[in-house]
This record gives sequence, C-alpha cells and structure tokens, in this order.
Amino acid sequence: QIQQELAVANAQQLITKINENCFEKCVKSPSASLTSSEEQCLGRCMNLYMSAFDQVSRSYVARVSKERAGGMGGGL
Amino acid sequence: QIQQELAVANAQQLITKINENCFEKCVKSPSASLTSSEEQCLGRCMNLYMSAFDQVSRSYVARVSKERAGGMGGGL
Amino acid sequence: QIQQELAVANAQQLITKINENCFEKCVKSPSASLTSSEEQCLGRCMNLYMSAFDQVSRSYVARVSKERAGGMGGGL
Amino acid sequence: QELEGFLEQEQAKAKLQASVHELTNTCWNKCITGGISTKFSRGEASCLENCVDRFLDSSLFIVKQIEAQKQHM
Amino acid sequence: QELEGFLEQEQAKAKLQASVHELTNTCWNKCITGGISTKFSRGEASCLENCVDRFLDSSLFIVKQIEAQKQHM
Amino acid sequence: QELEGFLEQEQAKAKLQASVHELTNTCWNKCITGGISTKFSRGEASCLENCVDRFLDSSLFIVKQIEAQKQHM
Repeated sequence: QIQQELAVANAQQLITKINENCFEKCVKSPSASLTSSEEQCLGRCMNLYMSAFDQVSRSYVARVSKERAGGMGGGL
Repeated sequence: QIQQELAVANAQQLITKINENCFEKCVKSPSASLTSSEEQCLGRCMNLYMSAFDQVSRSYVARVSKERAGGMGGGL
Repeated sequence: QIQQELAVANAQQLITKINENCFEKCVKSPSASLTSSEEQCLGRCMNLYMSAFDQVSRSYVARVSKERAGGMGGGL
Repeated sequence: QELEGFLEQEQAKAKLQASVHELTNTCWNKCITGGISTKFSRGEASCLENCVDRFLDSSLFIVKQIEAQKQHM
Repeated sequence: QELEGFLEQEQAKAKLQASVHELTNTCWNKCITGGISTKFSRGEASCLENCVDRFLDSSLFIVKQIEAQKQHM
Repeated sequence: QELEGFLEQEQAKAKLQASVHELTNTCWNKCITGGISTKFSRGEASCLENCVDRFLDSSLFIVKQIEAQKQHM
C-alpha cells in the first residue's frame, strides 16, 4: 500500500510540475478561456515534459548505479 | 486558538511574499539606505500585491465551490 | 552531537546552493563533459558564492543583534 | 469526534491558504511584468482576473490528456 | 530543563542558518547579474554589502505601512 | 525487521523520486529556453541528455575544490 501511495504521489507531483512549467510557457496572458492554440501548446508541452522526465530518470538512475559501483570514488 | 494561529501564520506569510516580490521589483540595487522613491514603490507595490491576493482568493474559492457543486466533473 | 549534525547540514546546504547557482551561471549548455572553462568558472563562482555567504552572515547577525539591543523598536 | 472534525477543517483551511499564497505568487509573476504604478494597467487587471481559472483549466486539461493517453495504450 | 534550553538554542541556530542560506540566494540573484569574474565588481560588492539591511528595512517598512493602514480603518 | 528494511527502501525511493522531479525542473529550465514545438530541437535534446551528468559532475567538482582548499589551510 505504501508503494501505491508513492506511485500516486509521484504522478501528482509530475502533473503539478507539468502544469507549473507548461502554464508558464503556453499561457502568456490568461484570458476569458483557454484558446485552442494554448491547448495545443499545453498538449505538446506535456509530452515534452514527460520525455524530459524520462530522460532525467534514466540518466540519474544510471549515474547513481555507476557511482555506487565505485567507479569514481566520489560521493553524491 | 488554532484559528488565531492560522490567521497569524497567514498574515506573516503574506508579508513575507510581499517583501520578496516587492523588494525584487522596487529595490533594484541596494544602497546605504532605502531611498524615498524605493519606499514609495514599496508602498504602492504592497497595495497592489494585497489586491492581487484578494483577487486570487476570490477566484480560487469561487472555483473550488463551483467544482464541488459538480458542474464540471473534474477533480482539482 | 546535535551541533555537529547542524554543522554538517549547513555545509551540505551551502554546497547545494553553490551548485544550483554556479551550474546556472557557468554551464550554459551541458555537453559531453565539463569543459575546462566551465570548471574554471565553477571554481571562481564557488569562491564568490562563499564570500557572499560570509557577507550575508555577518550583516544578518549584526542586524539581528542590533534589533535585539532595541535600537529600532521594530521586530524582524 | 467533534474535535477531530474541527481539526480536519482547520487543516483544510491551512491547505487552502497555502494554495492561495502560491497562486498569488504565480499570477503576480505572470501578470505584473512591468514597473509598479499606483494601480494595475488594464492588461494586468484582466490577466489577474483570469489567471487562477486558466491555471486550473490548464491543470484539468493536462489530467484529461493523460487519462486519454492511458486508454490508448 | 538544561536539555530543553540546549535544544531550543540549537533550533534557533538552525533557523538562523536557514535564513542566511535564503538571504544569500536572494542577494546573489539581486546583485550578481553578469558573468563570473575572479572577484566582485565594485557595484556587486556594494550591492551585497547593503542587500541584507535593505531587505530587512523593506520588510519593516511594509509591516509599519500595514499597521498604519489598520489604524485608519 | 523485515518491515524496517522495507520502510527504509520506500523512503529511499521517495527521496530518489523527489530528486528526479527537481532535476527535471532544473534541466527543463536550462535546456528548453525557446517556444514549445512538437519535438525537441537537436540542441535541446543534447542539452537534456547531458544535463543530469554535468549537474552531478559540477557538484562533485565543487566538493573536491572545497576539500582541496581545506587541506591548504
């Protein structure tokens, strides 16, 4: 159950971060409703943010494993 | 008593945020003392930040009520 | 022992902040490895950040003492 | 049990207050990009009025997109 | 009770340290706007020297204004 | 004791997740400086690929510098 809570928290945190960063990029000046070009931008931005998240996860896990294997003698 | 503590914490948080944002806007390059034009800017900025805070509170409370009433079927 | 933990936490927090701010300033576009000019910039930036930290510590401690001595009647 | 209900309510209030502070900060940075005058420009005022609702719309839009993508997988 | 006093003191120290880290970050961003050289420019050094005191002055000024406004209500 | 190990592991996982969220935010801000297109530009993609490793290199470099300075004191 803890594992599930972690997964849910992780997904929520990702959505929060996507919204923060994509609202910033895509909704330059909030008007009476989201325009269709704002929505298109949000859709693209969401996909890009998720792939950045995947890239960062992979790089980070790879690096932590490498450091643990003792290849560099440094501590993160 | 908890209610009072909440109100105090809320006021303190508002002052902290006003100072962060208005120092940023009004004191471009800190000198030997606050100049009178910096103080004037801080006074105006404080009033504007408070009215932004009021606007955001009203919008947010209205939106949360509306969503709860079930008008949109979405969850915040 | 608590004192030591505090000192360690303080040093770690300082390193975290140096890295955040100096990575921002010195590594404009991450490439396949840190270049020597990026490393030189990081070295200088680290020294500057530490001296900014020292300046801020001194100013802050001096100000808090002064306020406590009751010179201004204001509360921070 | 009444106490429990009271505490829960106060906790909800604290959370709401934190959200309002954060949203105010976000909308201030989004809408007030120029200098500080005695009152908001027309553009700033309209931006602030709409900022919270568009921010929440944006959040709901993202959630819906994610759910739609999940079903297509 | 001595322990309690000790713990309180350590807690105060931790809070002070957190404030110093945050203020350093604020003042670094306010004062160091250009590239990184071997030492601070004259303008950067003077900005850093004054930054903490003006930040706290600004905070006190805001508190006084709010109190003055309350009395006029 | 098995429970303890399990809890520690979950805590480590939570910490790793928090680091990934923070690093993603840092690298997004560093690498995605222009508009939002359907895919990353070549420069953005390469920046993102290298961002985490250079950020950690930078952190290790700073730690080593500090240790080197300590020994010279």
